[in-house]
Amino acid sequence: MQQRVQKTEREINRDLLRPNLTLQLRFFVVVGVCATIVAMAGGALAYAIIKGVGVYGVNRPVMWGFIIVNFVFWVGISHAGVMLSAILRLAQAEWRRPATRAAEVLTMFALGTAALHPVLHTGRQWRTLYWVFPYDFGRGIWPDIRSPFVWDPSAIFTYLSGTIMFVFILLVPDIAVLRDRTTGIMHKVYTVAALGWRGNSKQWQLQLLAGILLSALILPVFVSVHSIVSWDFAVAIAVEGWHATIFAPYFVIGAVHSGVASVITFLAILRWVFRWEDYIRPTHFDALARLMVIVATGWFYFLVIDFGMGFYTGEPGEIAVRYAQMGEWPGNMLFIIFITTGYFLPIPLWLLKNVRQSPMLMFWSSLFVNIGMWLERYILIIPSLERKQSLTFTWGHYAPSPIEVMLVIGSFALVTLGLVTFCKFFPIIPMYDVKEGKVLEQVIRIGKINVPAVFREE
Amino acid sequence: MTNKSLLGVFQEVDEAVAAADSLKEKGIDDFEVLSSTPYPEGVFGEKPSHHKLYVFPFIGALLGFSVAILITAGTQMAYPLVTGGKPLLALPSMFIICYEGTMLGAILFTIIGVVFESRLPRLGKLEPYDTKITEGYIGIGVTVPEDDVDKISNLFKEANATDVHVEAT
Amino acid sequence: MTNGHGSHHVIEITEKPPLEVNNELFGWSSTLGSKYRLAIGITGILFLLGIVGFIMKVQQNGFSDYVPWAYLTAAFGFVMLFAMSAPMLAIVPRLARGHWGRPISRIAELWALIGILLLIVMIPLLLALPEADGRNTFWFVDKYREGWPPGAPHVWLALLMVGLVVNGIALLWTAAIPDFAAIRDKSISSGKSAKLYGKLALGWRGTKRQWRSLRASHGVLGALYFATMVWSQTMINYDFSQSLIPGMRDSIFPAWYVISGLQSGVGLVLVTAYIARKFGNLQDYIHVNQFWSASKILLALSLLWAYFWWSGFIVYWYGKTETEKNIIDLFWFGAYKPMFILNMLLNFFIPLIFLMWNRVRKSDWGPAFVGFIVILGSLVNCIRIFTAAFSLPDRAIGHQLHTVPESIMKPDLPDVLMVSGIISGAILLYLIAIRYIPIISAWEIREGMLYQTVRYLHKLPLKVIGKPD
Amino acid sequence: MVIQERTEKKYGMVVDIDRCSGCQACVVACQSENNVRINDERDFLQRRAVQWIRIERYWEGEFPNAKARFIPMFCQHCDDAPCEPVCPVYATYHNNEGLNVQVYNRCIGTRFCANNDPYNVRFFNYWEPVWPESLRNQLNPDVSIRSRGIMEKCTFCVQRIRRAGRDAKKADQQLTDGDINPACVQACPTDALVFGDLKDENSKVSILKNHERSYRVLEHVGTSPSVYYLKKVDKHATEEGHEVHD
Repeated sequence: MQQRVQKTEREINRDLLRPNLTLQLRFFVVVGVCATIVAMAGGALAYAIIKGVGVYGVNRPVMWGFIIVNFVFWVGISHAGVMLSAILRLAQAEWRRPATRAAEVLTMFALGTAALHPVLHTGRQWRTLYWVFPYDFGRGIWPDIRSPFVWDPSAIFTYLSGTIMFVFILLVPDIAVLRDRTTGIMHKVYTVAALGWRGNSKQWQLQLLAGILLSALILPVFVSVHSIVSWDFAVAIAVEGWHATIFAPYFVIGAVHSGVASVITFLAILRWVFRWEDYIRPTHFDALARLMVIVATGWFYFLVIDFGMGFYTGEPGEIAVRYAQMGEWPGNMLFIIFITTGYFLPIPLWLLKNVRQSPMLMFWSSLFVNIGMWLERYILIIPSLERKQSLTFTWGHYAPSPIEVMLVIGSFALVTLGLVTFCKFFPIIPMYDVKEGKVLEQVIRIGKINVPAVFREE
Repeated sequence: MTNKSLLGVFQEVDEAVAAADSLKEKGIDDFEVLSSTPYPEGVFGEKPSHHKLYVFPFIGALLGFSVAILITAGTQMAYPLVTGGKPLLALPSMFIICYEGTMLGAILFTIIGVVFESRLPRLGKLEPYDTKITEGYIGIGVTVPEDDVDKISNLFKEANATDVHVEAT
Repeated sequence: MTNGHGSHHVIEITEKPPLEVNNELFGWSSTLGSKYRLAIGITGILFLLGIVGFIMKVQQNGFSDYVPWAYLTAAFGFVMLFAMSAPMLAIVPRLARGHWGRPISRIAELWALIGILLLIVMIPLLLALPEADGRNTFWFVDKYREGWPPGAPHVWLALLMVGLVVNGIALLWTAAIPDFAAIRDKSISSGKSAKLYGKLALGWRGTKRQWRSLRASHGVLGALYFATMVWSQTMINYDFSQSLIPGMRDSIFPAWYVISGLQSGVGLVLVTAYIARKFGNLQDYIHVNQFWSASKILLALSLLWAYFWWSGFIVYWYGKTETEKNIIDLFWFGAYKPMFILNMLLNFFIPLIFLMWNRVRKSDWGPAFVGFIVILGSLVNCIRIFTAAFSLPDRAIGHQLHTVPESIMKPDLPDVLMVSGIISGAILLYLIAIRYIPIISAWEIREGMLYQTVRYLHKLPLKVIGKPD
Repeated sequence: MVIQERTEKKYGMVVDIDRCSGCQACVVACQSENNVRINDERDFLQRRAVQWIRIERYWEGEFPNAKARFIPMFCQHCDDAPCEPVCPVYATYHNNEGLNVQVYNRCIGTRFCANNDPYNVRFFNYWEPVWPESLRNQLNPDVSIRSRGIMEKCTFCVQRIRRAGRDAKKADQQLTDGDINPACVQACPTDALVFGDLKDENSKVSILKNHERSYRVLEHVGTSPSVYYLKKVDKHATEEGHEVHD
């Protein structure tokens, strides 16, 4: 790790708590803008509820549209957090330190937003409660646990609550720092939130242990969540393009692909907005980009197998689906954009060291990846429905309605709103993690050069 | 005779370590170290602390699994309806939900375990405590009989503590 | 404290004068005693018996029909799985810049040599393998264009394998060049071998530029090898298993197969490292740390193995088409049920139950034992999927699988001989190789010693690891 | 447990393609019998028209000797219906008469069943249905009107099955083959549609379903439908357009 910066804990506190302790106009501007967009989306939703889901673009046979695509997209984004913070924590990667909490928080809000989508999408949004919870003993209406749509809520609920608790427990020591720096009402709030943390060595030991243990526990959940989302499609025997056994790992690794990319975007924004050049350093982007190259290539392998299998069978139905995805308008255009932005543009770029180390370029390339991945979900879900089975009489096509587009935009605004608010009230970079990194920093002198080194527990 | 708890606050880690050493020479080896950075255990030569955190996830997993079994089996038996020629008590589906239940239980109880084992939440006063600790100072706390107080606080002073707090326990 | 498991244990790192390292490691093969010769003898005999078995097989039933060659295919797949996947443990740590891989990198790379044996074994299999046209193959023969690509699958499969083997040997060789040079320069190496090693070392002098190009070649060859390995395992799975089953459309099957390969590859390296450490007295070089780090990967792969199987199964269970029901019977819950349960135990439950515990992971016996179990598992695996695929009664090209065999395919004597022959042939080749190529790459150890030391953090001794950019 | 719940009856239908002239009488009959919403131009343009039974028309051959092929398509009431298990709230399930039934009150409109239905015979109410004043009195009192946001589909005119059962009980005599006729069967001028209980061997459907021309649509999907089709008798018929699954 080059360009290390020596800082005292006092300085670290000062830098990382600036957004929390000082009040800036731009915060209110951003919140205002996002809130307005969310409100507009809310209006669109209200209209959909009053008029009926006819206002969406969905039809027969394309019964699922933009909202489900967006749902899958956000669930995918939510897979960044645990991927980074858990796997890197278990792998004792030093460069994880500034990135972990950003990733977890992104998970929290992305997943929360994603969880709304299925409800918006249903025909009778006001009756969805007994879909999830087996509470109706009176009429004996139970969820049918054979349906992937019941597996979904169970997985998402587990993952969401797990992530929230994970974030909170790792936040306690930093809240204690805030507690000691604030006065008045916020002081009271933080005092409660800090649970009376004092920071004796046993508490610290348990704190670190909790990080490891929860990482190990959340990883299997994180894999299961997107697998189950993929089974919403894969078990559907009637849709040729969906019924593929590869879907679960393919979706998961695709989710990691888009998720880590979004974390890169997020970190780049943080670095630029809060002037945290000393904390989010080029070396971090470099490491993330290396990770991305591997993840993306693995994802590409699955993509090839999935599409290859379609041609492998040679069934007319399959071929028709693939043709709709890659051959004919608009599929071909979307597919080209998707494959370029999702893989062939960013990956070669990330093989170049000076691209990896430039936050600006990383910001844009990671943005491209997510454009590509959004389109990927569209290409996987919609054309398969348009060419559903070999009864060609009912083949159709789909175009989104303004309402759906508004809801999609609203979901982005909602996530942004959540992130901004979190950054306002809590340190988005885990301070004690950074401080620990400083404590463990060492240097090994070989001949005339100093090699950066770390204390490593084994 | 009542006990009092002291907290010496040190700016440098080495000072704190020195203070800890001289405490040990005095034969006092159960002192607590307060810091705002997780130092690897044993840096101050403090006693290794023990905990039962590993028990919690297993209890949680067990509970979560049993609850999930109850819900999945219960909802299917309470109102037996055949769907798609799938068996009542469709095991693969039940497995998936039980898996999630198990993991949820394990995570939940791990959190509870962490909070419980580190004796949180501490609702009363934090003292002996010093807000300087979250600025990177190291605090060394001991609980001693009333008449040793001066001796220990001198000891801290010699190790050039910036502050020594004395609190009634 | 990062791993949260008590900080009070011995910190093992290699600290020797570089010259001593060289002497010990390059002289190591001459210290191999009677046990080594015994092993050579046994594996040699078994290998010869294997050849005998092969000849018997050819006598009984030639290459006209592919069914009799099921067990040879299984053995081939098995050896290819573990041997060709093993170098992963040399590649991954290098790419991830982990020092822990240094002592076992050569152990892992040496297994790539087995590719030579595999190429020979592949010839009869390709002779027996039916033409691609008329059935589904991933080569798209005759489906969209007449007779394109020509010679599929045989020619392309062979090319893929040759590419893989060449790549693997190139990886091994480039990584060993500095050691060859050192051996060349050692006065003790008598004239002849000095000439040989001189040739192998390509006049290596250790200039800055040479080292840089060496690093670069590690990166490129490593990545390339990994990609080729994954893809050729995939294609082997398609051409020898999936494409022989009418109507089978299981896209995760090859991916799952690759995973079980990586799994047994890691297991193999762990076992080899354990034997080298215990019987070759290499405790000073191969530490528990190596087993600890590799066992984490093994655990992860075992979990993935089960997960991949499950995500295939759930889709089939839900889909309920005739083919899907039949394939569930064919591979998992029909005649092959006992074998499948055995698989689940060997490849998933036992690794999980053992490697869950850090105390086991932090030992040398634990990971090695699990590694051995996993290798056994992948043998059962290969026999299961290949014999099942070969034993289908209806060869009819169709879109559906209508009937599955009632019983598993029993091996006859030649089969047994061939299976044991190939496996022991692989071991034999390895044993001969370590006679001439140092089993631990001395230069990587020497480099590693620069970056690893022990220091005190106030009162606590800890290992310090240098991370060069 | 599953088995014994299914042993009472198994209603099914046989469609003789050779007799079907594509006259759409069944469509109209179904429309008026089951209070199916009026499909105006907008519904068709939006691909949201609701037709519990539809006549699919496929062209075969090239002009001038092009042939129109008709196949009436409606819910096949499959034994292993893919649409049933994906519903999260048991809004559709298989009853003990072999019917694939839809429970309107439970349905929350996830539309998963429609996606997982290979025949595209499940219809979603995107809008609140409206009837012109003049048609209000034409609505069938035996059939509930489906509000927006829920799925609906062919029920084999379950209201008629129930009524026939009640009448038979009143007159205490056994239901005989031909007592029950869904609207489409009743309306078919060429008797292309035959309805009955597949469980009793002597019923018309049971005899016809074993006819040599008999086949089931998309059988390879593994749904095992209760509706059997009889191939067209046509020496010029080509295999084109028909998928060959063995």
